[in-house]
Amino acid sequence: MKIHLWLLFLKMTLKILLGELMKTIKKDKIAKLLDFLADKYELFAPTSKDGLVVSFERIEEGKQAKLRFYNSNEAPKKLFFPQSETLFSYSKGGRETVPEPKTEQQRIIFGLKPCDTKSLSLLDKVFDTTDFKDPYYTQKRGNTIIFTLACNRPQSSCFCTALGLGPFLKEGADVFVVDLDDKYLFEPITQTGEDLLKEIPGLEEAAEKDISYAKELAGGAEAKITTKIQLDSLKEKLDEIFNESVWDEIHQKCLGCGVCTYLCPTCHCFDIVDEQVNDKGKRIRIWDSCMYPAFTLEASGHNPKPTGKERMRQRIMHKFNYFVETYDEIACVGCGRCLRNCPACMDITKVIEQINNLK
Amino acid sequence: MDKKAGNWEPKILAFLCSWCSYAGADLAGVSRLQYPTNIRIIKVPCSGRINPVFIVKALQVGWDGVLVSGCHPGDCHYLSGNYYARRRFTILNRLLEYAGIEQGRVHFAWISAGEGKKFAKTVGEVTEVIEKLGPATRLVKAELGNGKKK
Amino acid sequence: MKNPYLPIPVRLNKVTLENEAKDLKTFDLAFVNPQDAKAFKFVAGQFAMISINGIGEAPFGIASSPMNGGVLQFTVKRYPRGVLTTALHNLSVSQVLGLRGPFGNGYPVKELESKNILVVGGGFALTTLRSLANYVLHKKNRAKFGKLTMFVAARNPGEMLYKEDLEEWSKRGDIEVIQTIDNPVEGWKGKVGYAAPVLKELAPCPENTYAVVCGPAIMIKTCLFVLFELGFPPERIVTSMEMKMKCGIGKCGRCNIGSKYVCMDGPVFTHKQLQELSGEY
Amino acid sequence: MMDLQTKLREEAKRLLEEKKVDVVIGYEDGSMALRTTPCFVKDPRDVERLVWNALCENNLAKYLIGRTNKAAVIAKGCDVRSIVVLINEKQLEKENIIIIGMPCAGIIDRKKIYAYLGGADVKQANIENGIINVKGDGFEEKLNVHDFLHDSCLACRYRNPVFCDILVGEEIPEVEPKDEYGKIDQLEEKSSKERWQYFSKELSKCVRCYACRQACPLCYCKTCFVDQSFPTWFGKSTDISDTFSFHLVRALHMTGRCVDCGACVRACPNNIDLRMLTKKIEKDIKELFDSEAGLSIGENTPLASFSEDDPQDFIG
Repeated sequence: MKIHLWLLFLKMTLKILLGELMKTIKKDKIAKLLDFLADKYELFAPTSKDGLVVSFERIEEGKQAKLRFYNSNEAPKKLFFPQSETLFSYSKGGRETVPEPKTEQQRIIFGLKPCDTKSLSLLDKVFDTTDFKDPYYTQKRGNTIIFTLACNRPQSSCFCTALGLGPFLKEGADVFVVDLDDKYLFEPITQTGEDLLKEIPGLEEAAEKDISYAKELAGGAEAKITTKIQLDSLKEKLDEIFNESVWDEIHQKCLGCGVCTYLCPTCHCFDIVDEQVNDKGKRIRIWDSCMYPAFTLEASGHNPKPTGKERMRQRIMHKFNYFVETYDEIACVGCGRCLRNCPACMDITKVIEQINNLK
Repeated sequence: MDKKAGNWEPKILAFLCSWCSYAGADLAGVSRLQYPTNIRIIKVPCSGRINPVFIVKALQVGWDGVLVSGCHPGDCHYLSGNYYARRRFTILNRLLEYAGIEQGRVHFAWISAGEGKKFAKTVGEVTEVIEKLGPATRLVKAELGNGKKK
Repeated sequence: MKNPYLPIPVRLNKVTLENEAKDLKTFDLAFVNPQDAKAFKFVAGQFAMISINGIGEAPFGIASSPMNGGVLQFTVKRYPRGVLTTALHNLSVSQVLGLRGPFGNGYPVKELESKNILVVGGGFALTTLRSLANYVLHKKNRAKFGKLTMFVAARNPGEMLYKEDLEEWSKRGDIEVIQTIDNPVEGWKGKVGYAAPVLKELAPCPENTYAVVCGPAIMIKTCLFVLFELGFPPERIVTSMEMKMKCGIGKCGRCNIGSKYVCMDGPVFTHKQLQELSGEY
Repeated sequence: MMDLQTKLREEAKRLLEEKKVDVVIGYEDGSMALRTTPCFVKDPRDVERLVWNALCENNLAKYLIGRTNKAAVIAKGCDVRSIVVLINEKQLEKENIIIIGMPCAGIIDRKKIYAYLGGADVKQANIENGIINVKGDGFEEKLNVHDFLHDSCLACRYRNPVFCDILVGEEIPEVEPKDEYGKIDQLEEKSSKERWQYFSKELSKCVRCYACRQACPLCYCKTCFVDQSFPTWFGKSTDISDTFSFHLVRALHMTGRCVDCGACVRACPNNIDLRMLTKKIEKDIKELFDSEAGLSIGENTPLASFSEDDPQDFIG
């Protein structure tokens, strides 16, 4: 069995090295390709109603997709972990019923950015555990093929490279797509991706110059991201400064809203509430935010995180210390959404810098 | 109540001040005045007690109409409760209409303890208006399970 | 795949009023389906989410012994602002509600074997301690453990929980029960005084002994101080934590103390572990 | 503007040096182009951090609530009005704050610039003499600041602080806003159903992050009605009926108090035009009770007062 896997791995690597599996398609044919996918799969792609705010939505036709975009305003985590999701419904006196998955049909998300693709592997660590597997998340996750679209034009607020990730990171993708100006380059990353590419009609073999151009674009994109974060010993530093007064300063401009956590692709905290109208009810889970006072408020009135200071500390610690302690990775992918949308223009990279600079 | 079926009857929630309007309703009762049975009453100490959130909530959970009633201006048991309430209702009434809640879902009336007849007449009129409007749909929380989700 | 969010149906069999203030009740919950009863295996110190449809869920420590099959007991204090505790207190016998669990780590019973156990409990935090005591006292288990001492503190006799258990325990020779109340009351046979000074006076021997402490924050704090003085090392002082929870399975992200989730890594921690954590509880 | 900035820094420095205040709350450059961020200066040597320009959008009155030390706050015309409301509602003590009033000709709505540029990423921006120069990959544009002001600024009647301890610079002429209630009047013309559809569509963008509430200086309730659990007034999900109800009631709570500073709209990550609700109430309050919020200390809010001959034609 092991040898078999090794051989497979070797074969894949060789094929990729040889560029044999890489495909391209002319830009004017991409809508057709998406039509083909939308026909066989439940297809999600970046769309925009007003031409400015981009959001990942279900599309029926390829032309609905807006593939030249910076990134979606809301993180695509909502496709796996919706803002509100019914856990079960019930009627008075009756038993609970769990909603059936909306469709058995496989889903494809086309155009996920590398940072958001990476965020899914972080969410997996929380939801796809051996002891208590989350059925709602894992069902959708297992049912979805991901086409990651390389990020040729990182924004000034992006900082994925500062976290050791990058605008051309392939981790988590089934197929990695690069925009080559006049065409798209497709690189299968997983077996699923490879098989799927074989199905798609109209793909051409990638030429040597396509592959080298993609490499050039990758270099250019990486160079655009200039934010640096000192990650060495950050975790230890955070351990040391837990009780320091610096948190009083850090939190003071925070307004205590949930923008950063709701738009964050890695924030996974949720609340479970019951909603009932007359005899019918349901238990739903909804996104929650550690920035809200009610997040940890107990019925007795006691709150272990009573002020903005503790709550801000929780958010930073969770991402850069607790998550690292538990799962060995930082729970931030550098997408910059919190930074772009914070009403007080709070910059998480500056917060980390401030912490790192503490004596 | 099946709203689609032809035998739909409006459900109307009334907030009545305990000193005047509730007593007015009582008088209507002891005077054996006829008025529609679509109304359910919540007694409140004063019209000034009625938080606008009560009315929004009533519409949200599916009442087809709301009637709010208190003492006539100048007659408030607490001297000025209804004056304050009147300003609040003015703004609420305008805002609800502006936001697209049909005119006629929410009614206001001054009814004194002696106005049993007025109470019966008001309930009759309110019921008629709401019957004409039909079942409430706007702002109503959708049937659970097939929710009007985002 | 088992859905960890789906409650197991249980029936409310019995409600026992525990105190004079009438805000503490013990609820006996029996599994509706026999296979659920069989599958529900737990360790003293673990907790479960009690679920009432239309109201919600909240975590409670299991107060009955793991040796009592089929019926679980929970002692719950009603808080005026507690939506679920209020609804629970208003339920009537034979109503069906839900349960999710067991969750958490429970007391380190394997480690406690062959050791002496000093249980220090105050107020209504006695719940899982009672589960532990009754587990140890079970005839199949008693021989595995050393001396068992129950030190129980309450504001006044009326607030003393589990009066039947206390009476039964005091009749047995294999458990020492010491009770204390804050102020003298006529007819009271136990000790009088706050938990810490009385504990100090008793001066239990730390040798080969684990102290299991649970109670109001101030009582834990003062008793810990006494225990340290007496020579109990922090790794042999065990306590059970509480925190607001929603999922109980380490996902909803709110019950952490530092990097540890109370629902998964706790609720039982040694004092040594807590010293290393943030102290945010 | 530079001139005002220098004066502002001088004032801040003096206040800190003379120990009149413990902190000066102002603005400094944000880490993104087109943004400033609130800043808290405690040391007179740090006053150089303070900036004043057409990007100083936050309403800093929010940071005064519950403060235990003495603070000076930089406040535009609208910000001052919200401070006045806070003083009148006994949330602030006038003696504990020093208002550094700034005459303000309007604040840039960066989202209007993004829209104009077709969503391009602005990497650099600087303002000089009413012209903003924006740069990004492959573009550079000079734009007139006045073409990209917030809607709330376009409707502003109080560009100068109605009240302050220190006025930085000279008062600027007030201007009569053009078509102040234009969008509201237009909506009022529409049918009930169209209005319903308009708000349903707008409010369906809400993600319940409560940025509007948190940014609003007048939303200071210890527990917001929507967070109450006993009773729970409205659901917490993004069900349109819940979000609609939340925004309706929040707007009602703003009755006669909202100073139209626009903080809620700016905070919203999904660009919901919440002013369509609050401004409507403001319009009604003005028309019905001849009242405007936050103009003088000691005034009563319209809902905390009454007149015996208030209109009541809608009451049967």
